[in-house]
Amino acid sequence: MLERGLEEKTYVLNLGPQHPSTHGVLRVELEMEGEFITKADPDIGYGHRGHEHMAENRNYQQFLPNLGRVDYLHALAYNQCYCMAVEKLLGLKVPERAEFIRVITGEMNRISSHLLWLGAYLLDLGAFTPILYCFDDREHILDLLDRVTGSRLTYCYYRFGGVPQDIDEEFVAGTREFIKRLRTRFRDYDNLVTKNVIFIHRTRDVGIITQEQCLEYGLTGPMVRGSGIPYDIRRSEPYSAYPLFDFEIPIGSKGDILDRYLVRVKEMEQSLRIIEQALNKLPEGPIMAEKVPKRIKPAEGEVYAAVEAARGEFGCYVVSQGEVKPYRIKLRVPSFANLSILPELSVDTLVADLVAILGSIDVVVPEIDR
Amino acid sequence: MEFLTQMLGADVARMVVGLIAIIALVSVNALFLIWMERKVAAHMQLRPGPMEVGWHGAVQTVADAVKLMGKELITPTDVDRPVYHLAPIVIFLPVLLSFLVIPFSQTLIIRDMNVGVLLILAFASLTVLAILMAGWASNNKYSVLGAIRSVAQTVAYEIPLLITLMSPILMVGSFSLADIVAAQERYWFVLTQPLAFILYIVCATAETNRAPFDLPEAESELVAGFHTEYSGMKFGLFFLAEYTNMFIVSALATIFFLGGWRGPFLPGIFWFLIKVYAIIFLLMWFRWTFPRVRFDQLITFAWKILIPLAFANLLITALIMKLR
Amino acid sequence: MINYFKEILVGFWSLLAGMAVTIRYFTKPIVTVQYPRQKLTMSPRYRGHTEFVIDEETRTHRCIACEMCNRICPSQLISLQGVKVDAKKKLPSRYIIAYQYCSLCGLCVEVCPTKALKWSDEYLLCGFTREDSEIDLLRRLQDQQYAKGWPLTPIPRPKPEEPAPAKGEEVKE
Amino acid sequence: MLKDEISKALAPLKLERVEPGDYDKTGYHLEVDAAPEQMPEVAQALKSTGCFLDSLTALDFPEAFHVVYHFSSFRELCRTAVKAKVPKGKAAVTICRVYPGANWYEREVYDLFGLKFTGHPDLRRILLPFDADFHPLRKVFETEKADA
Repeated sequence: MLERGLEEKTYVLNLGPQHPSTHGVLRVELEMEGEFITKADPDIGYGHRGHEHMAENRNYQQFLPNLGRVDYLHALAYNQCYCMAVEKLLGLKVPERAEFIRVITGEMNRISSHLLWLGAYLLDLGAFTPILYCFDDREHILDLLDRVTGSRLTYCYYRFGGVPQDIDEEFVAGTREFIKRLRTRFRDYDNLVTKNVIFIHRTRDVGIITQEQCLEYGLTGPMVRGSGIPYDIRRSEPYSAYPLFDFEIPIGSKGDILDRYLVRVKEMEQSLRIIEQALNKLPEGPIMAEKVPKRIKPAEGEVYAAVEAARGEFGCYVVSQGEVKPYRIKLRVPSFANLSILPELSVDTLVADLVAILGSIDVVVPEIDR
Repeated sequence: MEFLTQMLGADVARMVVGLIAIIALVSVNALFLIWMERKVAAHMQLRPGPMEVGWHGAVQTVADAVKLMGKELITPTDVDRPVYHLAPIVIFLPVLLSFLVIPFSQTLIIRDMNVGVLLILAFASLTVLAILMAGWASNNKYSVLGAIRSVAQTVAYEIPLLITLMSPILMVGSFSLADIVAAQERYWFVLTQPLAFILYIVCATAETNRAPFDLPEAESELVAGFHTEYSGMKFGLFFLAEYTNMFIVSALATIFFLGGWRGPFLPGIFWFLIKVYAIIFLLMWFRWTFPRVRFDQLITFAWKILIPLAFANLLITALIMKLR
Repeated sequence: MINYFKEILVGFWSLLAGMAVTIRYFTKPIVTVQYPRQKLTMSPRYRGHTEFVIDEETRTHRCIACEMCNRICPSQLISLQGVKVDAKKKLPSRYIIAYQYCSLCGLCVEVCPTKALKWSDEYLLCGFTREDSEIDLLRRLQDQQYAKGWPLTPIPRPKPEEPAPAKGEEVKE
Repeated sequence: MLKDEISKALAPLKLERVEPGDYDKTGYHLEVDAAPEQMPEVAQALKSTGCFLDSLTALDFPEAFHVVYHFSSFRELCRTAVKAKVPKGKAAVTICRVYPGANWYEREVYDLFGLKFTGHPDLRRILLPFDADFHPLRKVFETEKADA
């Protein structure tokens, strides 16, 4: 290898599939000149489990647990999107309390996802300690969600027409306490990470995504918001109970990694605001729609529903032929589109920058592979 | 002892006993430092660290060392065999020799040389040779990248390191470490040379390849850098050398800026070790707080900030010395 | 020139601020749990494997072997056999879940018409073979009844080819 | 309204069908049917109105593949679904000159359905191994056969 490398100008470096910072089994084939990258080619599919094919062979309810395994970090948003799609097909109206519960738990899940991202991203940049603090906070969210949903990671909680189990007083009290706690912890994150001169130098002006590129590649989520486009499905295509809450869409200016980082951190604060408002306004009432058929058999038709997941737009495209099994379910996952810009972003950067850029995209590889 | 003295002469006997003592110190020190690093990291991260083997996991590193020794030494195919096998030894020897001139207390010094500082710095530069050997011979792209980074880094950081140390040397007028400690009778040099102290700590962190300057082994980019392909005790030697290196740079900091073995009540050796471990704690504290800098930023930092500041510091020191 | 020094000073200060955070946490008590030594209390809805609800009145399970759970299970991991004990009543003679395939979705618990299933709060589950994770709910029920000193629910046999083992033997694993 | 803008931009292409969708039922504001050869122009027209490619997938019907393109916009909520019917044995036309992001989507459709895209610069398998000899989302594909 080395002998040949001496004659040629460039060499090939395999980043992954087993590499500390590819976050799962992602392989990026790099063509390098010294420490500079001339070409990057992500190779995905190591974790392909055929979720879409599974969907065609199961009935509608049986596909529910799969959604928690597509993006295990923000599983509840995926649950919600699929439920929304099928509810649209069936014409079900979800009671308000159930929508509130969905918003509260979904936003908690979003915070936990962002917290994990923050920690893991700092790990990519070489800081070990923040991830443990993030996990400490995240653990509180998991404990709270455990009380409601029964599981800690691959949630399968929402059902067609509502949620199966109600939240209790203890959960509400615990969540309020958690909101208070996390707000004080943000100060520590600020001091430890956001203001850190090394962190700023590592992230500023690196991996800039222009608005034009956002459009061309169909990026969504914090990727576009970091570039200054205030696109958030919670606001632009209001679903569930989101129109009832007051929250801001944080945007960046330059579109570099630092902007994306700041967008995510501010998003956590906004999520806390949403949860707080939802807890204050939490209505009484049923948690399940009245006429949910025991046997889900939607009429012929197709539907596309989208939610704002932690990584961007998650869309669920369900085609029904009037049978108990869906004809086709396409999962539009945000990481897939977000990762597809990596080859363009990584040209003429250092390996260290590539790791930083890859981390800032916040990919969840099982979601890409499906 | 006496037998040895008669046979070899006092000087050589002193060297032999000293060397044995050094090897013992190096192993015990590394075992302790690894345990300390784990504990410091753990408590900063709100977890207990090793707790199972011995009191608070104190013997955990011994268990790990036994495991490392028991492991098979895998030699990957297509490595440059002689160089590959030699590298762990080359990295370990200079580290060992540096101890010869370190004054642990007023009397506890194996050989007081009038060029002690230069000796240590010269040996310290040898480490980079070993790293380059390891990286190149491993026939692994990650290792080569790590090695190349290491060379550039050491070249960039030895200059400010030396210039920084010149200021206290200028004040003392001697390269002998014992003399430098002796000169700090009234006050520690950290009081008169605070900038030099800070610069030295920064350079020392880079010199020992510790975070935030641990680019040769940046695990999020280069997996394990230059020692990716090493296993068993060969890896163990790299590890040992890293922690011993930490001890040496901290010992230098202690000697130059914190008054060496000087201190009230306790015998000199205790004060010396307390100060050394305090500096090591500082280095560990850095590692578990900061993200890693990027390679080009590292070099820029050395040439644009450290070297000018070190020069400025040296000039001002020289000026004051001249005026006094 | 001023900017140069200002940048250095601001950067230096930010590093000190970061160090202040870590040293503060250094002195704080630890938050982790020493895994096998400390036991956790699971939340009431914790999803372990499924088990039978023991009815306080009848002191036995409520399963009527309707196979609703079997049909809805996404992974088809429930092997359930019912046997008619009289003209109307059907009881399970075999209810084994292959827990290694379970995705903890909770559909079987929700679909059950008699609310015969619930989650156990067992979380220390590990084994050396695949068979270790196959859980026989009827036996588990008997174990629980035995622990409480209640009469054991006999496991009906569809058509016994061999004489059914005595009750005492069934409890012992 | 973006919906009208898009309709206007699509008008010169003389597409099979351009009509508003029933948003409450399907989640679309605009439903478009186009011939596969027209897709690059359709994509160009949509891009000129500021839409981005949301998702691209195919449906396997007995007589033809329906390639379904979902477009959306950052500016205003307007989901457009474009369908192109590609008869079995024919190939679709790539739009990745217009939207580079379509590159991976088209590779995915090729991978899972075996539907080729003419003009695609790099039509390789993306999720499955490169040496796989099946296309799992075709309706004729049977899981058991692949396992064996």
